[in-house]
Amino acid sequence: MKLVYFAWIRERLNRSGDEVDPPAEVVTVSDLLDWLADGDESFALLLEDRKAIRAARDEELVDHDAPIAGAGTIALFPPMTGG
Amino acid sequence: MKLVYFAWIRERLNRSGDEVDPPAEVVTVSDLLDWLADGDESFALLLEDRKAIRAARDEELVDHDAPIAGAGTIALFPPMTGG
Amino acid sequence: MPRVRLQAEPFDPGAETNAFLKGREETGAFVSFVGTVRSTPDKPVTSLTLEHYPGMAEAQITRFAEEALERFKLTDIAAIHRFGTMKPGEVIVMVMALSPHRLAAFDGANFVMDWLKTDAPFWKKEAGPQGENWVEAKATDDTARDRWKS
Amino acid sequence: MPRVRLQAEPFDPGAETNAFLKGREETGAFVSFVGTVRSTPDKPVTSLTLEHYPGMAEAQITRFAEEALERFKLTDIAAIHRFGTMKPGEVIVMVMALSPHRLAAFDGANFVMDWLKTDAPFWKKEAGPQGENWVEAKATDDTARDRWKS
Repeated sequence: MKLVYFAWIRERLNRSGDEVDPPAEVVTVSDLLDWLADGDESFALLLEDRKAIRAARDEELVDHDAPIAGAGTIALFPPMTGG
Repeated sequence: MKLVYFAWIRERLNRSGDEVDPPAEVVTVSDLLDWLADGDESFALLLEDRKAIRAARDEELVDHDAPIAGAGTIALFPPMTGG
Repeated sequence: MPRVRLQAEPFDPGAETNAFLKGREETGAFVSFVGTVRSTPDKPVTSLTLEHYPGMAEAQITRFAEEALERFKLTDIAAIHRFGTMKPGEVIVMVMALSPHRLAAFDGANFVMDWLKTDAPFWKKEAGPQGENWVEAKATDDTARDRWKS
Repeated sequence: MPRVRLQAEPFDPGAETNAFLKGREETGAFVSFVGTVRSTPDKPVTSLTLEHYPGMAEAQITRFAEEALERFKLTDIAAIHRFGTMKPGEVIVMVMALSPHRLAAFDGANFVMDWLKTDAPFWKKEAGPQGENWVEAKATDDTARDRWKS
């Protein structure tokens, strides 16, 4: 599964994405965030304020309780500020 | 006192205005319409549907119960359709 | 001060847009409305003639523009209205509002258009295959205006 | 079909207005919104950089434009959004809506802007005398969007 990061999430992680293979018990976006924080100190700091994190699954906005099974790409980013 | 007419009021009267000197008992726009209808057949026909007549006193929209004393110009016209 | 222009000559809405936007680094939101002469297969129009009350027409639009400026705290507002005879597709009216805030810019342009439709002394006469007729005022335009009365 | 364009290059809102209005004899009401980079004495900005999620950004704006088209029975709608770095006064975004009815045209442009602000994957970074910072999302933008949920 591909992860992509934008804005200050990308900047703080100092990379624009990762290739990951989470175990079967990682079911939702929320589980994925827990799993990423467990494995990476910088993620742990970044994800302290979960409300500040938005997610898209294959380019569709999803809530944190959305399933990730079968997703090609999960994008993580702060609230959007276009227009 | 000057009267000016617009749109189909001007067309049906076949003139763009009149100079009139209504008597003292003609107090309001409504009185003025009555007085005009009394003195002129074409006005009488035109003013049958009073709701279709709008008035401006010296370039300010006014209701039919507005006084006309001291007015320089009274304009009579149908509902406006600008824009 | 709102800029209000009445003219018989056609004008270019793109050029007006760019002129209005020039040198506006301090505000971020621009809304424009453009109204054009309409002709459809159902209701073909060959030309539209706008009669107006000179002086009062400009005064009324200026009043609505000033009210919008104050009510919505706009940075600027402008309105251009044609009179005389025009063809389908030609621009009749253009209103432009500028504000630091997007909703205020939308409301400002909307407000001026709603008032202008019902309370500015213009009258439209359409010419088409069936002859000429004066356009009737629409009750929906009064309703649109009345939502700003409060 | 809505026309949605994402680009790094500047564009001319006047030219876009005229191109969009060309050959529209059958509809009478056009509304455009233009958003520009803002810099004020209180909060000076030397440049603004827009990061976006390629593909998804275009897909989201297209979705909002299609929803507006259907919901407000628009004749047409178009949106242009820049990404990359731009200077104060430059245009970031433009939305244009066309309809036979004035209120529908206003609502269409307004609707697309409200959704675009909160739900299209763009992020603004400002640069000024104090350095760089990511622009924070505003709760008022969520409120503006939520009035269309019904």
